[in-house]
Amino acid sequence: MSREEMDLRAREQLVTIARGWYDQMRDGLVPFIRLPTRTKQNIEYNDESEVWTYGERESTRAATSEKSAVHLLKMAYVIGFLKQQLAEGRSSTLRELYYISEGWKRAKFGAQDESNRLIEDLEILTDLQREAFHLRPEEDGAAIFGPLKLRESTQRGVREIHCQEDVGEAGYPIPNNVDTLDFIDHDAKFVIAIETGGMYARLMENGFDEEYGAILVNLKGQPARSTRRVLRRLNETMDLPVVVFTDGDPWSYRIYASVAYGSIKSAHMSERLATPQAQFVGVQPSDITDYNLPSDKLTEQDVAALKSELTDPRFATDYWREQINLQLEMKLKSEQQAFASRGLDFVTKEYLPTRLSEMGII
Amino acid sequence: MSREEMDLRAREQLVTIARGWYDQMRDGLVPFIRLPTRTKQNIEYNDESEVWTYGERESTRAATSEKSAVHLLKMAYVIGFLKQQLAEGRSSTLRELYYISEGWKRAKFGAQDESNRLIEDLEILTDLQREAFHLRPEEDGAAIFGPLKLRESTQRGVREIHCQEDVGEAGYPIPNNVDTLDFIDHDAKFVIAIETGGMYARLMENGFDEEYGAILVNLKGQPARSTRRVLRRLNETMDLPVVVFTDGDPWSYRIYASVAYGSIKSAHMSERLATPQAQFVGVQPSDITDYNLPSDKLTEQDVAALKSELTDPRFATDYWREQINLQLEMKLKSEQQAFASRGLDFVTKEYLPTRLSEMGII
Amino acid sequence: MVLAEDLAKQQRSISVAEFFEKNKHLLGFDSPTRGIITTVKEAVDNALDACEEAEVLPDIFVAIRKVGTDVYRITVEDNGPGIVGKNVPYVFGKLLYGSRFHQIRQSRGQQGIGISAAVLYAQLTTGVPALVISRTGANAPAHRFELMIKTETNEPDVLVHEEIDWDRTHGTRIEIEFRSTLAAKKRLLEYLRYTAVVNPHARITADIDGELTVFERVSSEVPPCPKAILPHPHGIEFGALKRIAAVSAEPLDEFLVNSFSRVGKKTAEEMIALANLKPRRKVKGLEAEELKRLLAAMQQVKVPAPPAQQCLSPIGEDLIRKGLEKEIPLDFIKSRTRPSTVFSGHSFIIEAAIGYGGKLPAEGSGQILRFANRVPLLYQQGACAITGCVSQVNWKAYGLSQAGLPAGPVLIMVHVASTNVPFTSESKDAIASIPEIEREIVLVLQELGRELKTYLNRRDKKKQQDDRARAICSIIPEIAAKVSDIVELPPLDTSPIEGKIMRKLVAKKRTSDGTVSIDVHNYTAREIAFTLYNLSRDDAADAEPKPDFVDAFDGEYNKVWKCLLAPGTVWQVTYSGSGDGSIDLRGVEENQKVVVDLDV
Amino acid sequence: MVLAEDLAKQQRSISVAEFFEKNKHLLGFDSPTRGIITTVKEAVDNALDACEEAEVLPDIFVAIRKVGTDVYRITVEDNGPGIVGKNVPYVFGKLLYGSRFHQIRQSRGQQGIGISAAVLYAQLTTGVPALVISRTGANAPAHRFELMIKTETNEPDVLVHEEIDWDRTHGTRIEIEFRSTLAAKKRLLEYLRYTAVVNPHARITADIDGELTVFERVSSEVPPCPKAILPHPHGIEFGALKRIAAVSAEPLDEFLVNSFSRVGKKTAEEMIALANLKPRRKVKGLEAEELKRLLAAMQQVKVPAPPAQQCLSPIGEDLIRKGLEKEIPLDFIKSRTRPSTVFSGHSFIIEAAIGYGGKLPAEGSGQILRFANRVPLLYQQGACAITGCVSQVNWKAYGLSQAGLPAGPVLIMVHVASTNVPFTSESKDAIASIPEIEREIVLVLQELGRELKTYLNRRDKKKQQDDRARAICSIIPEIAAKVSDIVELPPLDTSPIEGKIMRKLVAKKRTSDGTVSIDVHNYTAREIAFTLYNLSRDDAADAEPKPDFVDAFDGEYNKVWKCLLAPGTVWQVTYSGSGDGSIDLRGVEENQKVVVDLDV
Repeated sequence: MSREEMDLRAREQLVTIARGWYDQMRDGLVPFIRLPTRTKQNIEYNDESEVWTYGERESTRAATSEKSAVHLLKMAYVIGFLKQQLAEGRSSTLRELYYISEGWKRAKFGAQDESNRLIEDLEILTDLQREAFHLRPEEDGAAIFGPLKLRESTQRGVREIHCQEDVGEAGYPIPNNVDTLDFIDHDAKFVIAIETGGMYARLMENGFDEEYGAILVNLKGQPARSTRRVLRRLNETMDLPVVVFTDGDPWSYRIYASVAYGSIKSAHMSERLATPQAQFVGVQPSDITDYNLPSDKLTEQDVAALKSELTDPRFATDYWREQINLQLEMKLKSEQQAFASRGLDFVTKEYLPTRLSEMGII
Repeated sequence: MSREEMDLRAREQLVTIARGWYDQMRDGLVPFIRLPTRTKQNIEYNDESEVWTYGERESTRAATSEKSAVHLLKMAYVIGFLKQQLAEGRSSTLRELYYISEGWKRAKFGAQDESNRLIEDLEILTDLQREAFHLRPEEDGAAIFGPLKLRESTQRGVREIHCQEDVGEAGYPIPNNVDTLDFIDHDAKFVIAIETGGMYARLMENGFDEEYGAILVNLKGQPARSTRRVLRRLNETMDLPVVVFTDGDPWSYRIYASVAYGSIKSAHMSERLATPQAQFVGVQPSDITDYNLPSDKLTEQDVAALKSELTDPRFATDYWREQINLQLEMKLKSEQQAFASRGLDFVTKEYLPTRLSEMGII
Repeated sequence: MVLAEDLAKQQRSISVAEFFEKNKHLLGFDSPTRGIITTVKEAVDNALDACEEAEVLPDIFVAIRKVGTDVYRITVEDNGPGIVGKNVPYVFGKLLYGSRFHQIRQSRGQQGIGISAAVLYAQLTTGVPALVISRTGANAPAHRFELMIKTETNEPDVLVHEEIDWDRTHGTRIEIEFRSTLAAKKRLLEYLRYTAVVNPHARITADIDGELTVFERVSSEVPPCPKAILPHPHGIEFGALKRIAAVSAEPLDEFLVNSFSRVGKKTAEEMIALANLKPRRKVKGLEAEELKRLLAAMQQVKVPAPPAQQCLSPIGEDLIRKGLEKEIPLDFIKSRTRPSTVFSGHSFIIEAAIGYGGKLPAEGSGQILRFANRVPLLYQQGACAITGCVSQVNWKAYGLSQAGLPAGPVLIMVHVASTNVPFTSESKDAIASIPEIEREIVLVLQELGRELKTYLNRRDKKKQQDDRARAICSIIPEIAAKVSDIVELPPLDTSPIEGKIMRKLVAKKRTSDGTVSIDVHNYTAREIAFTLYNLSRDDAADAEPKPDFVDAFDGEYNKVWKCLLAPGTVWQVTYSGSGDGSIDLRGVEENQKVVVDLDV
Repeated sequence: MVLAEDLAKQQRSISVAEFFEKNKHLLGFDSPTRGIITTVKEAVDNALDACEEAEVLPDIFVAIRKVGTDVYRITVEDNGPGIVGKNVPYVFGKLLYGSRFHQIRQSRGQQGIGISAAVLYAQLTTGVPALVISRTGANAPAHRFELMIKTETNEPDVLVHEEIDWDRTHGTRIEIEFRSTLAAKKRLLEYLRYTAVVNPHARITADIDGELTVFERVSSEVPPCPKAILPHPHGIEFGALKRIAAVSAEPLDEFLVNSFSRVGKKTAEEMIALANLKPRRKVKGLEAEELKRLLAAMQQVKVPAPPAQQCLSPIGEDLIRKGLEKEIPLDFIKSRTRPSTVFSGHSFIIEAAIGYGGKLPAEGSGQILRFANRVPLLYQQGACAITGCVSQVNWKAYGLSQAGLPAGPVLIMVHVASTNVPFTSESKDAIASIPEIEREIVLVLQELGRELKTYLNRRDKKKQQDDRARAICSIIPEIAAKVSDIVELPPLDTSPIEGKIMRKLVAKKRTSDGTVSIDVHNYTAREIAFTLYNLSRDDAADAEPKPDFVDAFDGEYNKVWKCLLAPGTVWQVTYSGSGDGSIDLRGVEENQKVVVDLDV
């Protein structure tokens, strides 16, 4: 689909919502919307797409109280604004949208959380990503380094970039809107997504990408949607296996889960954002003892997060139950850079080769 | 200086510290080091370099208590490790260094704060940046977009990159070690460093860089050292004026101050990192009322931070005193994206052109 | 070892007056500041008790005047029945002398200590004798005494006794002078204000160093004076039973009926049978073992509770409300008087009230007013069982926030009326933790909590209805406007929605471009007559239709239209103006109308 | 209005016994649980007081035995002087009867209420009379009484009085039976333990329902019995002065000297002159105005404080320490007895102690032990002035953390000894807020705080010296090794640094590759003789030089070398071994030596 076609479709979808309300009111009905309930209890595994998406539970929001009515009013204003932005070929950030509402009187947002959430509702209602409405996130994109050649259609024209040869040491930064990206060619065997910049630099310095044909993706913590979208597309369209390498603590497992299964907050986008085939490399709780890694005690918050993961459908596998229970017993966590205690080369010469060949990746 | 020469110099400087201790001990003295006191009270304006650097106050750390002795022991171990790393042409992150100390028995670090601080001490003692020791920060570099051509000597060879033509919409990401960068050419009139990614994207989308010959630098919050070094070098070697555009709150003024005057934590590096000629664009407290911007109430922490800035030598000018006192009176703060409340083009068509021509930049 | 003999020589009896002189803090005379409040309290308590016994409406005058450095003269005068001349010295000059100690009934004072203690404190600090004037009726002369207490013997010491003329036909006046300060003036006024709250039939006039304050009565009905009752069989302890048995000449069956409350012939027979005793045995002759059996039987047999309505004098729900409302403006108030019940054989009744809103502070802990036998308790709030109970109730369940005590604009008043109020100390500041009493307090507070919850819910429901009306009548039209614009279709009329949902008479005022229009839709199924009031700065000279009536004052115009509107139809008026002010529909029931001002 | 006559008929005197029977909670009999502790406390207090007066070492036996459902018999027996037969009924069967009320001196009991109240409580709940046996000496028979109290008159009721044989030559035994529970057994034992702490000369044996606990005495010295003194001129109130003046036959000058403490001829003259009175006037004849002038003069003239050493009996710093140490293991303890001072004419002395470390819990609030006239206070800690003072002191300044009360492993004991301890209520649980007393308590706590701070500092300084020694002797050699390696120069000998800095005898033990070596450097300027002890699992058979002495036990070897070491020289021993165990240098002053174990 061309950029123009995409914009047209987004515009149509938005107007359809408004048209629904128009019809409701014309028929003497109080206008309303229906949305899936967005809680952990209402996400389900979709066998077909192999990702977790919202289940059947829905809630209805009708304009029968001042609060709900104002919510619909705000949505109407947002739809009006987005329709115009699409028509003019402009875009804006979520934060700008929040400030733009300043002039909307009663439809003005009270806080950015509210406008962000409303945009998510629109994504669900239209089955489109917010990028399709020309809304940019503030979130920082991640970086790619490796034997991959891609094409980015920018506002200033089309750029072809090779992610080893045409970039500096910081790699190729993933733009906010990845619908403008096309992968042209690659010479890789797999993609390794890495939680920290330090480990990303270690792999680059040690020439891990060249030695094993790896595309390195620096997640920079919890990955932005654009990064997750890139990972999925590398997996789907380039047929490359994706592995995820994080710290060994509950928060990092959530990074993996959001790459592989999608997040609860954006379960409506899971089919676009999640990479079900993504595999977890480590740090595994068992690695902490196996490799005698320097570790820290779990905090109370850590323990609570692990316990919450035990009830999270995305971690309902034997592997994760075993690892999480093991960690709860040990009461320890380790970071990925803790491998440095065994020498700077250990992670690239020993740990990753062993682990990746166990996993059948190399 | 070539990379090899730089490494040699770093190694010599490090060994000189160790040699000092050797001589002290050989002469029957308890080994010690002398360092400037690193507090707000001990930073001074250097008329010559026009930046704030540490003053005369020094403190001596002698190995007469277990704590101090262990500190020197750790420093000796770090020097030994860095000497070897330089010899082998390797590098590592600060976090890795922390984990490497795992095997150093009594010289093992208790927390990463401690090793970070020790590296800063070594920077002061050697008058070199930690990048010279081949130490990488975890910090994320910022991004550049604009009419600038540069050369980066990477591990994989030399890359020449034009920051408009050869990069995607996310721009050129600044690497951790900017000593490997050379600026080749530019077609710019000034550099504008921007606090938030949203505003950076706004300027790019609105073609501000092309219209006004601006190099856009996305600071991504408090700027990393590498970003500050790039700004200084753009100012110094390319002779480009630098302006800083942030939110209108005390924390953002500190971003400006660290670009223009250096930070208290790294005052020893001010002469390399600070850009004394950098000017503050806004959001100025007076802009909040002048442009009737959407604003938030100052929190208690905000007020305390503003009051602390009134006693900070880096803000001891009439301009800042006036603006800060004004803000304390108004009790309000605004973000740079708040200009969106006046339309998406307002900032590039009205605010910046007016403000920059007032400042004599355009 | 002859030491015991030496020691024996020193052993002697101690007079009560000596005891309390040395332990004056036990009676609330621990500081000069506090002494003044304690004295006023004791005198006013006595005055109220006396008036109650005489069934007169109390008219009490309290004066405090500085008479020297740190020396104050305290005067309390009442219009009670007076005290007969020969008893005056004992009432004021002997501790542990009184009429109410042995009576089982509610009264303020009881021990016969309070006012004599004030006299004792006066003679200790200034040496000035107490002045007492009392007159028992128009036909009797007034007696004037100057008196003190002989501490060693706890006997009165009358310095002057004379008959004098007095302008009161009956009543008592006491003047006491002691070392004190007026630092607690605010607290003193508080004491008097709260005394007025729980004695709504009393007028209290206070002249504090020249400053006059009057607490007027809100009821002209004298509360019935509680009458003494016999002890209850469930509340007697072994020692007491043994004592009254020893002085009885009666046989067992008569003894039980005549010596106890609520014991009739059948009940007595049941008790005697259960104790396995003979009914006609003289109780005097019973062995200790037999008495113990009798006591056990007395406590086992079911007996109705003591006749509390006779021995207790609760304030009553109505008067509590009036008393509180007079002194404290409130949005909501409920009061409750619980049925009487018993602890250790003492009857008691808990009364309580809860107030909300008004001028009570919106933040911080609620206010707690504690009373015992119609006397306010001012000190030691933290140590009092009432406070404990208030904290114990889960106020969150009743819509209040809570941090120990309930928080917000709430006032809680608790009154414990009993034949024997269990204080934690003789200074009568706090009520001791008695499970039976605590249970009753918690129950009454929970009852009031539910009432408060109902009120708060109703308030919230009203808010909710308003909320719905705003959504339907004001916001949906805006949504419709925006949506029509987006879908590029003709504007929508949302009045069918209004009608369907509201089914009421809906008045809407809206102003645009200098034109004010007021629509009234009749969405009900019947014809409705209404009057529309529109108060604003607009004179509406060009109104169409013209108002039926216009009233102008202070630059404002009150415009009135009367109309009869058929079901399903609309009435409208428009005029030029700014659209400020307000609209109101009259003549229509509250739940039949919705008024929405779209200009707000 | 004839009502006053009716009322007058009901007015009558109330007996003290009736008053306290009705108000038993005032005396600490508010619950069956508490009654048992109150009774034991009153009886033990009396026993200790009596022994003190008789100057015998107290040997007190306390027994509590269950005799029926909820009924306990409490027995307390002492070896005191006994009570003469004719006084026994009054001491135990009449409230407000005693020898100590009118005396100005420190004693535990004072009011003559406590034990009689227990008898009253017993007869009220069980009707069982109290049993008292008392004997005043070997030549006197023992008297045995069964007695009760006539409540209406507060007079004893003797049911049985007989002379019996008793194995004690002198002493008193009381048995009381009442309804109670043993729920507070722990508290009871606490009471007895703390009683033992502040009465280190007493032995207390407790048999609580068959379980025996003995608190042994730590001192065999009977504390001197406090002697009664005359009132102090600064502490008398007007009422009291008037009273004693009224019964005096003396002229003013003699009256002042003979009726007051610390008033001599010259002082009396000064007072009389200041009051502008004639010295030889009979005081009996003085007018109230004149007496007031006299009182003002008495309070204006400087007079030494009352002779507290005579009327008070502080425990003493030494015995407080011993008493506490016996019951509670501590690392540090300091005690202080303040000079005596005065409030409202009553002498008092504050004693206090602070303890630190030992087995005190490291977390949470410190422990507070409160005492008044050698009696532990168990209830109402929060309401007590002592607690208030402890919270008021800024403990952070003395190195403790604090959240209201000081926190950490700290114990604070405060003893208030006075001729008149001001309790907040007659149940004697808490001391009232008297500014003079609070000031003294704060002062003594600050004094002890400074002592604690000195201790903590010293402990810290010792730590600092050890710290320095480790830095010099252990870490600098490591730095030297690493640095030599970096700069690629020959290894450094750091012993010159050691010598220069330490200037002491330095012993170092170091083990590598199975060889243990111990060096002793004499860095001082003179020859030193020392003995080196090395205790470890190594037998050191191949030691060079051989030990002068080896002692083997339980698989450990204590090896001893003696040596004389010239200044600036080194002595070394090596042997094969694992290097565990410890080394020590003896025969050298603490500040002249440093011992470093590099294997730790």
